[in-house]
Amino acid sequence: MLFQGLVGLSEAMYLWLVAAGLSLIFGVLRVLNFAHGSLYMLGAYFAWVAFRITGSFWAALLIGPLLVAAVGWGMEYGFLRRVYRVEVAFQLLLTFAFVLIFDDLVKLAFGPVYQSPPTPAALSGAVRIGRSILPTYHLFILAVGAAVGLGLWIFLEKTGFGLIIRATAADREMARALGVRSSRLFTWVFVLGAWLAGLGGALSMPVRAISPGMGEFIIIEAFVVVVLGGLGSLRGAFVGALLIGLLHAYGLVFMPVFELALAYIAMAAVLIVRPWGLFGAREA
Amino acid sequence: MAPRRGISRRNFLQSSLALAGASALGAPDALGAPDLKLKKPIKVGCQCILSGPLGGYGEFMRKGATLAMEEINAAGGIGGSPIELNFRDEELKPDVGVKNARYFVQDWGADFLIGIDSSGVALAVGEIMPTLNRVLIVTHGATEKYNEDLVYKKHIRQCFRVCVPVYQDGIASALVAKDLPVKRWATISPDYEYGHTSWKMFRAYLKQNKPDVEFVGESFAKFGTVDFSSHISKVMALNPEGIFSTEWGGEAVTMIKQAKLFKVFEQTKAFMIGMGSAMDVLQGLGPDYPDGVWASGRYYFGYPDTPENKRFNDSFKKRWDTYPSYPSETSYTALNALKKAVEKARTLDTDKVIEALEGLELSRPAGPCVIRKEDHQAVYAVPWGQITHDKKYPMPTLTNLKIFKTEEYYRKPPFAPVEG
Amino acid sequence: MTALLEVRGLHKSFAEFTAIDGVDLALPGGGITAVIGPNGAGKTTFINLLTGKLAADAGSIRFGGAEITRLSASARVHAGMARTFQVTNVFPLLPVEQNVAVPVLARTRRSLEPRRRFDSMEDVREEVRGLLATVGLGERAASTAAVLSHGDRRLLEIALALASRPKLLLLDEPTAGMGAGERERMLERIRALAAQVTILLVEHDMEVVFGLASRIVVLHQGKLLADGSPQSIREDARVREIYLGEASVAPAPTTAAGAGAPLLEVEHLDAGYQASHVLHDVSFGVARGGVVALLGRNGVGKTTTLRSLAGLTPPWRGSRIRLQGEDIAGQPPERIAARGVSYVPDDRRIFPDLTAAENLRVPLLALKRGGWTREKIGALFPPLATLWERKGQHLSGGEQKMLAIARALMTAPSLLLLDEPSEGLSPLIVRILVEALAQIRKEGVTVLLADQNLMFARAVADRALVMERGRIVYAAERAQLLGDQSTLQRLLAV
Amino acid sequence: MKLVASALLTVAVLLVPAVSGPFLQYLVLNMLLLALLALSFNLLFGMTGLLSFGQGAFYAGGAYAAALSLRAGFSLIPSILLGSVFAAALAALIGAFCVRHTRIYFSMLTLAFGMLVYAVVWKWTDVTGGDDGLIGIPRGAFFEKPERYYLLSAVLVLVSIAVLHRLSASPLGLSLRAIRENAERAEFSGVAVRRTIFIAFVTAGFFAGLSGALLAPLEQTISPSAAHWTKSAEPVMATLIGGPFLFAGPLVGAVVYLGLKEIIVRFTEYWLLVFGLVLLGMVLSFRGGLLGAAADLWGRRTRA
Repeated sequence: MLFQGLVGLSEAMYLWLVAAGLSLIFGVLRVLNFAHGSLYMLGAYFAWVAFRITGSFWAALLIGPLLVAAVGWGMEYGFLRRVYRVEVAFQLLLTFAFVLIFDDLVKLAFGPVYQSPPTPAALSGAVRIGRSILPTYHLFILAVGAAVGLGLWIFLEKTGFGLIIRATAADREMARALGVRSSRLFTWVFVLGAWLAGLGGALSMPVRAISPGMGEFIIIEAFVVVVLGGLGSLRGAFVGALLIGLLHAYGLVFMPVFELALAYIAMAAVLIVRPWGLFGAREA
Repeated sequence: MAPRRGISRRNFLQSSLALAGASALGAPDALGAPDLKLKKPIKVGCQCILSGPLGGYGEFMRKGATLAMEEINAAGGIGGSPIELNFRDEELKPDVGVKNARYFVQDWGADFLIGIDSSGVALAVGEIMPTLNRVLIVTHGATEKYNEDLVYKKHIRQCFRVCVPVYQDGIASALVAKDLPVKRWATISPDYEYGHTSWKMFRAYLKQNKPDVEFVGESFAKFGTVDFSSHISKVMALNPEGIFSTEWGGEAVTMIKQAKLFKVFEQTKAFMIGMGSAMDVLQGLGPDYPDGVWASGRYYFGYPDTPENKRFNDSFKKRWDTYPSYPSETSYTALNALKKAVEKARTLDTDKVIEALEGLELSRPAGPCVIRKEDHQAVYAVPWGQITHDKKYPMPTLTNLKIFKTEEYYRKPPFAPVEG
Repeated sequence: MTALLEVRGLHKSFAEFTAIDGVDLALPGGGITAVIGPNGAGKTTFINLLTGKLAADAGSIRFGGAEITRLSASARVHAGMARTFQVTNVFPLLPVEQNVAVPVLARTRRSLEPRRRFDSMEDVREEVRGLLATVGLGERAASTAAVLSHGDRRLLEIALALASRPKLLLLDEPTAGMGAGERERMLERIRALAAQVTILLVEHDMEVVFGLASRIVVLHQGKLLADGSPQSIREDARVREIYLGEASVAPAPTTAAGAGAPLLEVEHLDAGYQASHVLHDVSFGVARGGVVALLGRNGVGKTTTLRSLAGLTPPWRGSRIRLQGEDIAGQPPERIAARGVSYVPDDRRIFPDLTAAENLRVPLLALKRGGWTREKIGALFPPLATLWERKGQHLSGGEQKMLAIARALMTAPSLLLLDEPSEGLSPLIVRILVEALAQIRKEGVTVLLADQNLMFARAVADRALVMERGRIVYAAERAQLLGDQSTLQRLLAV
Repeated sequence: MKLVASALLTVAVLLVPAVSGPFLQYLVLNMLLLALLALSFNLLFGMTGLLSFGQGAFYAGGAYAAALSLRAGFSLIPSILLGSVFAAALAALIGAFCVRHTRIYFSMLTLAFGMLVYAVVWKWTDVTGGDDGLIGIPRGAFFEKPERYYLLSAVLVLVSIAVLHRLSASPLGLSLRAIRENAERAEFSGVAVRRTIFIAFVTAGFFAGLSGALLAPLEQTISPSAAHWTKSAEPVMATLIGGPFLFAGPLVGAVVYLGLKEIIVRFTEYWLLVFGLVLLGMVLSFRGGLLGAAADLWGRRTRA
């Protein structure tokens, strides 16, 4: 039974990577990026292309997310920054337009068929845990998720750039008065968020079928995670992702009838009791 | 707003090339089709899933239908009238399907409707066919309710289907399973009607044939599941000897890849997947597809070994540079069935064409086939087989084919409820 | 006869901060009572508790003989209590007449009526017209509230409050940010209203308070300090002290400043928020190396002046702000910061989740340049030296204040803008601050500070500018600051 | 002017069956139903300032209740009414939780409840038919003729639009706008804010339900996708396209949204791409047209 939880946690890691970027972007830019799932999809496709060219999974893992980061740069620099001052609903509509555009562009470029390169040999083994078998790839994902969590923590807590990000997220105006060039910072934060989503997509490439529209399945769950954990809180996104992963894994065993609804039940329950989420800042 | 014209004009050259291949199928004499003085062109509205993660299905359907149209038109059309096709995205939503059907008939002027991937859409569109009064030939949606309820019980005569329904997934599979050395079965299947029904049928018919089997567990995955790890570990914890699955499309690809990571194929004696021989799954998994998995579909390109099938495969490959998937064959067949029925009825009148279609015998790529009068279901055999990797093909193929007599697994009127 | 309003043992704290600490007050009804007190005394919290915007932690509020402590805000309105807000609070995108129709319909219990058109309800229209005439907005009935002048919007707010036909009207700084003419108009209206309704007034403008009130209540640090007639309050020594500051802060010796060209020249600065015109043609200069104090009571435009200089509230067209000869008016705040202007807001704005040390690093990282070191800061503000690793949110108010100043100094600015440095600080911290400012100017930093506390200004500044209603009305050189302060006291005290 | 426009619209809508083919008639009815859904959504969004992402729940609630009632043998008009009332009851249940929330929290909570309803509809196969939905919804012999059903629906939608329009000009409408503009000031003007929002929520649920209740017999089928968030996004898009600040905005938006989609799919299979680009252009070029006027107004408000 503990094993089932471990599997759930490994599933949660993809969600965590997407939710981390989503939450980071919301925390600093105050924009809810509907197209974040599409960036995850692009991560998978770019990594796949890189894999086909280089033949190396590791090269793909490096190149794919970087290309997504470049797309993120274009999105922020070319479009999003024009709408920071308009109502949230229109920002949402803008990012939704990107969902539609990316879906079809991917289909135009790669066709609607499933792409799925083989799992890298080094990671296709498995380890025995008691009577159960856990794939090496799942261990790898757990390690990468934890490493990214740790890396983000170090980045935000221990580096200068991270400090600037935290300061700007907390009080944009004061940060600017102290000299923070917020528009440049916004671009970089968006690029980082896009990179995280792209990494999630690239990691999913060898173990999940890649297809246009694959981002739509993950974006709403990522929203749930981010809202559950508290908008803008990375710790919240991490805990939220783990929670959803565990809920899913154990929900399948104990309450399969509710599997479809569990995440939403959790979200509604948290919102009713603590509207600002588990780790979010309470707004006045 | 001019409607999108059929592909025929743009691809006229290719159509001419396909001419030779066409002569053998459907019409006995390609250039000698009788001129029935029907309206020109004959319009066929096609809908299938063209966007999102399952868009590959629509793509294969379109390729099949387009090939059929090109061949038929090159051979003089249906009774002298060329066919024109129009494709619309059904988005897997019943309301969109209904709207498309209405558009085709009421605005575009469709004479026939074919296509539909989702069972839900097939049922919804089928339901309004009396109003639209056109023949609808479903090429993929597999729910048994379509032929058993809509046609047989509710007498909606306009509804036909040329693909094998869930009988293939749920009943023929049981015929395979009864000879396998497996007593403890579990399933990972889609959490909707299709997944539940096929599992129910599988259990019922397997139990009949092999009373000592046990069904130890089930895990149903919601539509849009991107990771099956939890489902796999849940089911594997119950120690099954065989896994039965009706996941399809990208979800089948993901599920099998992940099952492989979990060493499911080493730990179990058999793995069966109803839609596993669909071309998108074969291509999607490629070298990752484990040997020995039992797979089937609604048509498998390698069966039967007949001239019709070979010709179909050859022209399909020539035209599209890929092997056909089952929606390609079923949509190809749907158009050829229409041609044959119209030329038999010598009119486009819906009632007459229905009469001509009822009991129609076809020699389709998938083999000999008859459209049953009672429920308008095309009856033909599709093999189950085991995955193998044959160097001759760029993707995995099936070996050790098991073909059953259709009487053994096609449910028959009066369609008694499945006990399970 | 029971009092109209009876408050007993009212108590309210926010986290560790006690805003209202056991206040008792009875209003018999009739007349105008003013609540005054320096910044942070708890005046607005008090009104918020009375009107139900905040829930009291302890104590009771009785109104018209009935207990209302637990009623919702809208229920208190129905009971006969209406209010205005410190920051103008109307329905900006609705026309003026619809603004007023909202409370009229609510009072007559028709807010939820879905069937009739509200503009066809003759009685409502008539009453709205009457109310607008009462406050003198009859002409503007069809205008959108957002386009009204600031003064007109404050009048509209009063009309909104009156529409509820209150027995008690609570006005929170009704003349804040108004021009002279507008203010006169407002005073007349309030005086006229006093004939019909009991008024409780919170106000900083002492001319307004003494021109209107028949009774004055003084709050200080959440407690009731004094209560009596205007005359008795004027003569109350404790009241004088809290307004003008402790006499114990000795003036620091200052070197003569002003050699060379002025560092900062402000000319014709006009600024404000939307339709609210806060600063009117403000012009002054700050000499290099000097410490200039902007004095004035709350709401006279000191903060807006500093924010305009820092680029946070963009100056209006035609304003000129020259820093070392270059015009910086209208530049974004980060650009201005890069030019060496550091801003310390009155509410400190410490990043709560960052440690003290991290707070200090933000400007260094943002501007990519160094200046002061942590050691130097520690020498300047000894209490901070042991707190580097504590999170901003866990520092006390005084510590936060020091940290905010330290943060602004880190990049060695040429101009330091200090908003209300002495506000709410203990005498000990104030002394540290005075010494620190002396040290800061020795380092060659020019300081422009805004404060209400005359004694503090006297201790640190070599020049003082007094603001009233968005204008600079008086300039005092060091000699006047130290010598005869009668004019300054008149302008600043109660 | 407005009167003339609405009279013309009414006449045009009622004349559709007389002058057009069945598909255009069907398309217009679809537009009317989306317009009604969007108008009900905008009662919360444009008027009250609350972006609901779960109107699909009430739309589906109305559709399923009406469909079940029809299948149980009740006649058309009572079934439609029943559907709307059921949706309003559902809205009351959900609204009790939602009215305490504002801004993004309100949106997310409505999204959560919407998806809960979706899950219930999907799983409660015995009643709802599960993922296949309910098919073969009868609408009675008299209304079997599409023109008759069209006229009935069109009249009901037009009456609803008139009711909503009246509501927007009523004291209730004013109270809602006051809450949107400044909820605190509304409370201190004596408006019981939460109760007022609750009433708006239930009213919006009622009309969303009516839209659904009219859809089910039109399609003669209803499936869980009616409750999915992608359905809830449709009135949001229609409203944003048309402009949330004018009463007619959602109406115009619904016509533009469906019309545009219908046109695009006739030209290209890549309709997502084209539609996405059109949306992108609309959001970025606020300054002109109906949408622009509304957005400018809105932008000014947010800066306030």
